[in-house]
Amino acid sequence: MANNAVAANVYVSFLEKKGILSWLYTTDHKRIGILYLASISFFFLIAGMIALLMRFELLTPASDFVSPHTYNVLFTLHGSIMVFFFVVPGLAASFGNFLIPLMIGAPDVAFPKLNIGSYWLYLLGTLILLFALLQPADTGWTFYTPYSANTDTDVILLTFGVFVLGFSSILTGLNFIVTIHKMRAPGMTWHRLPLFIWASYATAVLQLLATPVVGITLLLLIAERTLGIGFFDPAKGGDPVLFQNFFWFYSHPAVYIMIIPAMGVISEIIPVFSRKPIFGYKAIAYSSLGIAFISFLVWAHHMFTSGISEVAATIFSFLTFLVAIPTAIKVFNWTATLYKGSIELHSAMLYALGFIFLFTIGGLTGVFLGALAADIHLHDTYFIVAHMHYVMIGGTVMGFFGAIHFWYPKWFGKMFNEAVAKLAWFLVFVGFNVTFFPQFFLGVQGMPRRYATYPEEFQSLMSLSTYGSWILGLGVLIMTVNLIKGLFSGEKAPQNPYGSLSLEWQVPSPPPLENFVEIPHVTDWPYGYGKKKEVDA
Amino acid sequence: MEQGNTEHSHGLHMDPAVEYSSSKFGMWLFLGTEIMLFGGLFAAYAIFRAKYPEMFLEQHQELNREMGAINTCILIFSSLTMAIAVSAIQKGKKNLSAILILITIICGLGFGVVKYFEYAAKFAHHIYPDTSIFFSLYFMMTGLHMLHVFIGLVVLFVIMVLTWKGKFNETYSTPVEVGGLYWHLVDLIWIYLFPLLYLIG
Amino acid sequence: MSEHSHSEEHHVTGYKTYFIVWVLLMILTATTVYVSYLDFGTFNIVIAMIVASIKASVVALFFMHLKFEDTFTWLFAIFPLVLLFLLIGLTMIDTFTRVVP
Amino acid sequence: MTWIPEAASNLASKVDGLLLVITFISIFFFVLISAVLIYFAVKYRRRSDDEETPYITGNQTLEIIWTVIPSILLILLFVYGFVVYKDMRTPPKDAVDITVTGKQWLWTFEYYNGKKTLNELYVRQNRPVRMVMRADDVIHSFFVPAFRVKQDLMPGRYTQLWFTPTKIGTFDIFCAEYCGTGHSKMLGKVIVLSPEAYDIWEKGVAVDGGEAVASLPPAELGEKLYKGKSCNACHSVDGSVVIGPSFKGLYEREGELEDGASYTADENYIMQSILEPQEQIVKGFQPVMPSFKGILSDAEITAIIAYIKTLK
Repeated sequence: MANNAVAANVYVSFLEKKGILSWLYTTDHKRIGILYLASISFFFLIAGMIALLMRFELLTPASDFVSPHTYNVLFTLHGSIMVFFFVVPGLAASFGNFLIPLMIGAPDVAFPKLNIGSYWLYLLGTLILLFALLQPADTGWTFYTPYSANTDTDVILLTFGVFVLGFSSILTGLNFIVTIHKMRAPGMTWHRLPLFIWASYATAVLQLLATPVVGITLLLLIAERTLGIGFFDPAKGGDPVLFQNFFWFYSHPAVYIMIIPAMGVISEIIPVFSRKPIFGYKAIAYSSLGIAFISFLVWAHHMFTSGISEVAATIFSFLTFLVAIPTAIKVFNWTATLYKGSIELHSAMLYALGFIFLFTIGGLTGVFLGALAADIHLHDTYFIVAHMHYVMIGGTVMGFFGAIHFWYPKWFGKMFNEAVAKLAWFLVFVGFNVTFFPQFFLGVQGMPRRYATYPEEFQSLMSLSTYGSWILGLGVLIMTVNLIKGLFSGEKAPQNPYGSLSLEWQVPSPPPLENFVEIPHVTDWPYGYGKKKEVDA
Repeated sequence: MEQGNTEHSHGLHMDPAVEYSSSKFGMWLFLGTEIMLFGGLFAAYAIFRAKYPEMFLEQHQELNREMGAINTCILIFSSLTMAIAVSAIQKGKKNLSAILILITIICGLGFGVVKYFEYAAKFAHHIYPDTSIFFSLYFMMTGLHMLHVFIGLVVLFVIMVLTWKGKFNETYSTPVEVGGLYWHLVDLIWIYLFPLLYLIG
Repeated sequence: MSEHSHSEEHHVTGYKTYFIVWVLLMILTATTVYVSYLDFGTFNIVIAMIVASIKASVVALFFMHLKFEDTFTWLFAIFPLVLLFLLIGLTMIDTFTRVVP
Repeated sequence: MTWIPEAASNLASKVDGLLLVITFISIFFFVLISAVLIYFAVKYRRRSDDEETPYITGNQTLEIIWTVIPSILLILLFVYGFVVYKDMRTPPKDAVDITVTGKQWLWTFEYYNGKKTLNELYVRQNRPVRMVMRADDVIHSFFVPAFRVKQDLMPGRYTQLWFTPTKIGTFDIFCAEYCGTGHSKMLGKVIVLSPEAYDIWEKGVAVDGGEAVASLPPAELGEKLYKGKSCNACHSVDGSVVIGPSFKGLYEREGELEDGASYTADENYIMQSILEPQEQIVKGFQPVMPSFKGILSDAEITAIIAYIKTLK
């Protein structure tokens, strides 16, 4: 493992070069990863603050802080920014960019120029968003017609921004698929790939083939507002439910675009901090592909009350239950990996365990929503809000935080304060549960989502949820400060602080310009921990 | 994890063979995206056609079958010249290849001109995208296709100039081939649009 | 397994093959236009789609060299079509089995 | 506060049964996974840095077990959900039709005898009702938590749902599909009457069936109507502009109309605005208000005007 040690005079960190242009014109996947990481984190914090404003408004039943219209704009922005500017690019674009070439033993992605081009497209999308803020839309991030076709607010710019981001996402996915196919180091066979790579691959396929459908759907919505075409307009013979069919054909797979990379992260963190081989490698690897495929076929479970046909509802309900199976397999395998391990509760590991805990709740509450009759009662209530956040925050964001804490030393060559990180984790974990767990009860009691004002009977749980959001916000704040502080005053990170066997830890921290001084020859899988196995020293 | 000794790889660039197969594979992936992009429109077509068969039967008569057929022939011919252009450059015949790409571009422009007259005729008859679902589909499908034709033309123009300048030869012709793939997709989609819009009887 | 282990060959297709393919495409185009003047009822669209699919396959196989590509390229050429059929099929099932009260 | 609203329809108990079964299964698996997780995390915590761990890479039998068991459970749950759903979607032959129209942001109910009510749905206990629903503008969703029923109202076509109310009382109607600024004010009530009370209501003259209402002083009745008929979704009483002009200080206000004419908000102007809202749009506002012709009686309009007069 040690024979890749680099002579000091050859090693140039990829962070060495300074100046804004060296960043904007870079084709280095690690720098592009940082660009995405910075951008998505920025949007995460912005959308998070919007969420805090919303929760503050919801402290009391009446609309006494912002007007209902402003509230509607706020939840539209919160949803759109979180979904399209944070989670969809999210882990895939930031950590995917940083890790894929390092993990498969490649100097860069297959198309480095296309890679920075995708980032510019992302920037263009954010620029459009900025203009869209002049007269922000109030449609919700789902842009349902006919409301989105009729409202006076500026839907066109926002959807166009999302369309541009979609292309950024498609090109990133394309790049990753080709990279994983063509750029693997000698000996890096498919079954020696780290599970994060499998997850990224499944994600990339979804990005490539689902995103264009939302692209054309949003174009049709724009054409509906500008040219007056009527595919979604009942007055012209169109069908608003068709919009929902098209929209969810993308947006359900998009949920998996958001969560599968996080599952990949968990599959990396758990073996390292348990010093155990991952349990059921193939089951986890192929379940990623299984989830990706089935996720194309379950979209209408978002529409059981939308007036779709009973036949379609039944088919989609059945397929929805199928998608739960590979998800369950993953959770069981992660848990089994801990068995007889040597478990270190590093902050990254805490996030990973938190992920399993919260994602299990998110997944199990998904079963309620897949069951037809139960969904009829729960649909469009706070139950959905809670379920969605358990999957997206409890899942994706926990995975994202875990990934940051895990690869931070590698990426930036610095250490953060571990004690503070643990404190932040505790606040995030507690705050999250206090915020969102009561919402399950609100939903069961019938509190509909997207309500600017609400009946007084819901006040106690609603305000509890608001108090929780403050704890959550505090946790995220402490975490952010801790991580930023580490960048400036953190200790220098060793090459492999956790004793990981994966390729990215076998290069210096931060990695050199083209990753490997010599392209490695891979002879084993990256999870060879444990005593039966001779690990070369 | 063993890491053998290979030669020092600083400033490493991709192996040409890997780059070639990556680019081609990447373009095929992109074509998959394009199919799904048009896919939304094809799905809308299937649904509305099944819902309003009379509307489609009646209103497609407004379209000019001859012009559609001519455009089909033009595009298929341009695909032929593009395919030969790829073979030509792979045999090292730069000038032949460049001329064939030029013919392809001229065909593409010809396609655009015919389409312009078709659109003009529609507007003259006061037929617009909001006239009916059928014409919404007609304008959206052919419009999006036209957009792809234009993008293809720009790409082909750049490739032609580079071919002319001798940037490609029998060992390196990846952009010609990849650009060709894109152009064939434009043809491929039209092969479906033509019968769906012009020939429903 | 690793599809890049062997060096990729350039399959240089001869000009003659292309011309044969082109003639075939023109014949098919003529056929589909001719058929459109006859009335077979619903079969018109079926015939038109079959002819279009033959044309598209020929273009893909020969002009686009799919014939000479590896398994993964085939996979990614066919998978979008499968998804497209699922999108159309499942949406159609919804649209045409709705109960009208 | 109970964990779920009172079950007030024939369907509610069936849905609750399903919810309960899924809840138990979920709790079982959640407790199982978290218990194992915590147990492992504590038992196998790292005690020294050179601990040895076994090389376990998987177990075929376990994989099969934890694939097959959840699969069977999930398929059973699917079937259970489907069976209840089938009930929910199959109205009995003897159900009485009520037509529902959703419009930003109020509900209109039309009964078989031509009676119309606004935001208040009157049904008879133990008689199945089929709601035939349609939206006027954008998508709305008719949701009665106590009945466990929900169905979107689409513009351009009809959708349906049915239920048999089993308990006498008043229950919430929510709009569950986001429909714009007044979405959270698009509330209604289902009033389930005993068969006797329902017959009286059906024959009764007063549209909202309350004799008590008639005896109220006009301004108080007006205030009640202001809330009950959804005026409050668009017109504030504190001067803030929601959708329409505020009622605060409206009486005898002077201003300009959209067509440039001027108006004075006297009794006649207010009455005409209620009955023919599109006729005199105040400058700067959208023509979105529905007509209340046939919904409010003359006496009720007078009451609303009386109420507006009190808002100085």
